[in-house]
Amino acid sequence: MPSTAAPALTVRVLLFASYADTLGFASVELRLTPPATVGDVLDRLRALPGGERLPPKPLCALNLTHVSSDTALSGGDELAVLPPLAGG
Amino acid sequence: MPSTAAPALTVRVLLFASYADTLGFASVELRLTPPATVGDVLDRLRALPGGERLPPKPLCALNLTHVSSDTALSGGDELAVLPPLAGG
Amino acid sequence: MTLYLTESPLDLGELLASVQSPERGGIACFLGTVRNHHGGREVLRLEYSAYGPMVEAECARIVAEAESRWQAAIALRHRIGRLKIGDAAVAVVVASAHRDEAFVACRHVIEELKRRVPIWKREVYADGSVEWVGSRAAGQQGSELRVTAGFGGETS
Amino acid sequence: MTLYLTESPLDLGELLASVQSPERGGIACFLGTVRNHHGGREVLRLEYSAYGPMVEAECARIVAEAESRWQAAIALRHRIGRLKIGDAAVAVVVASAHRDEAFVACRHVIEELKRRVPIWKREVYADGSVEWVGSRAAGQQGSELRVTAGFGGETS
Repeated sequence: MPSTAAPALTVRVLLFASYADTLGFASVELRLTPPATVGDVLDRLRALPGGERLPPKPLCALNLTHVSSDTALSGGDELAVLPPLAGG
Repeated sequence: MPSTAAPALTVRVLLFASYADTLGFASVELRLTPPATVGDVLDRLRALPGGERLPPKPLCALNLTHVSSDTALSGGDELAVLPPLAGG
Repeated sequence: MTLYLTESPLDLGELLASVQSPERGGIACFLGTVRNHHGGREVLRLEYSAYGPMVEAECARIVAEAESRWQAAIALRHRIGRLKIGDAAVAVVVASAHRDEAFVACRHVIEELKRRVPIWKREVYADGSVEWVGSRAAGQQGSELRVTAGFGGETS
Repeated sequence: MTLYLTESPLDLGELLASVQSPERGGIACFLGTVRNHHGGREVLRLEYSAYGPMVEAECARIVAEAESRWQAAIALRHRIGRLKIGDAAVAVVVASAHRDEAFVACRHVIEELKRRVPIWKREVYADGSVEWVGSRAAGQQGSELRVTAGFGGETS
């Protein structure tokens, strides 16, 4: 990593249900160059095998709260990518 | 009873709750000259002590079904005069 | 024959069991319980009475109409007699394939029961007074009525 | 702290007891049970999974919002794990002074749960197939996803 870059931030990413099946894992620690948004994480996921199957705008939750894809990330955040909900 | 009159018809009248308290009885057999309607029974009740307290259009049920005051009566009918309902 | 009236405590579990089935995934219920206040006055207890045969007939009509209209299975029960604060006076349970029908039918049944089923309620208040609920108001059903002591009327 | 998720059978009586009080005379409930069919296919059983910590947080928000808006006491519970046909998956119980608030709040809570709470359902069909419910439809949440066998992905 170049010494001129801002320090990387680490985000814990959680996948569930069909998304975990599709990408083949349920959680991952991602290092991102700030400033980074939820959308940046989604782009990283899409580059992985199976990631092309993620929808254009999946539901996302940051630290247990629903957020949109332009939400900024901070180090230590927990970002969950949520398949279509089916509770009830 | 004059022999030229149609035979009288007998109707069983039931009163409930506050109406039974107001008129002082819960059931009575009334003899009416046909043709007779629910309204005729109400007029008879109004002529009794306490009957002036009946509302202009009380709920009435004839043989277990709600009816209006112009409904015709037949011998053997059961007519119930129902105070404001308070179930539930 | 279903009995819609009972003098026993209402058993929600029994009513649920009577309408549940594998095709019906949405169950809406309503329970009406005795409140400790009414019209700004403290209620101690109350007593429900009914025109029993007509309650059975009218409830059967309400349930049949709603079951047909919303493709639902419906259980309905009203308790009469002396009830304490917190006791359930009425229970409606509606099971349907989907929740929308279940909610709408449940609401409909309780509204129709209140509008059509001949049941009356006499409340005993903390100040010692006793009153037939609904009979003081000069609503569409008429004039003011007050509870009076009985007298021996007769006719015919 | 209230737990909104459980792996145990739902106990409606317990939820009722937790919201009843002498001031609240109207109680509306909703039970969602496992149906034996979905999308024209016969369902044998299913399994619910969840993002547990967020379920707790989001349910707490939904309940607090509705309790404040409708002056109600609300109990909410969702079961996860393996469920059989007929098992209750979700229960909502709302007690309020009057039935109107109870019905409206109960309906609101179940709709909000379905819209906001991260729970997923995998159905096992009579033809042997298994599917995450909602993931086949190309709805607003996106493109078609099919369940695939896992692979050992890694990143960072």
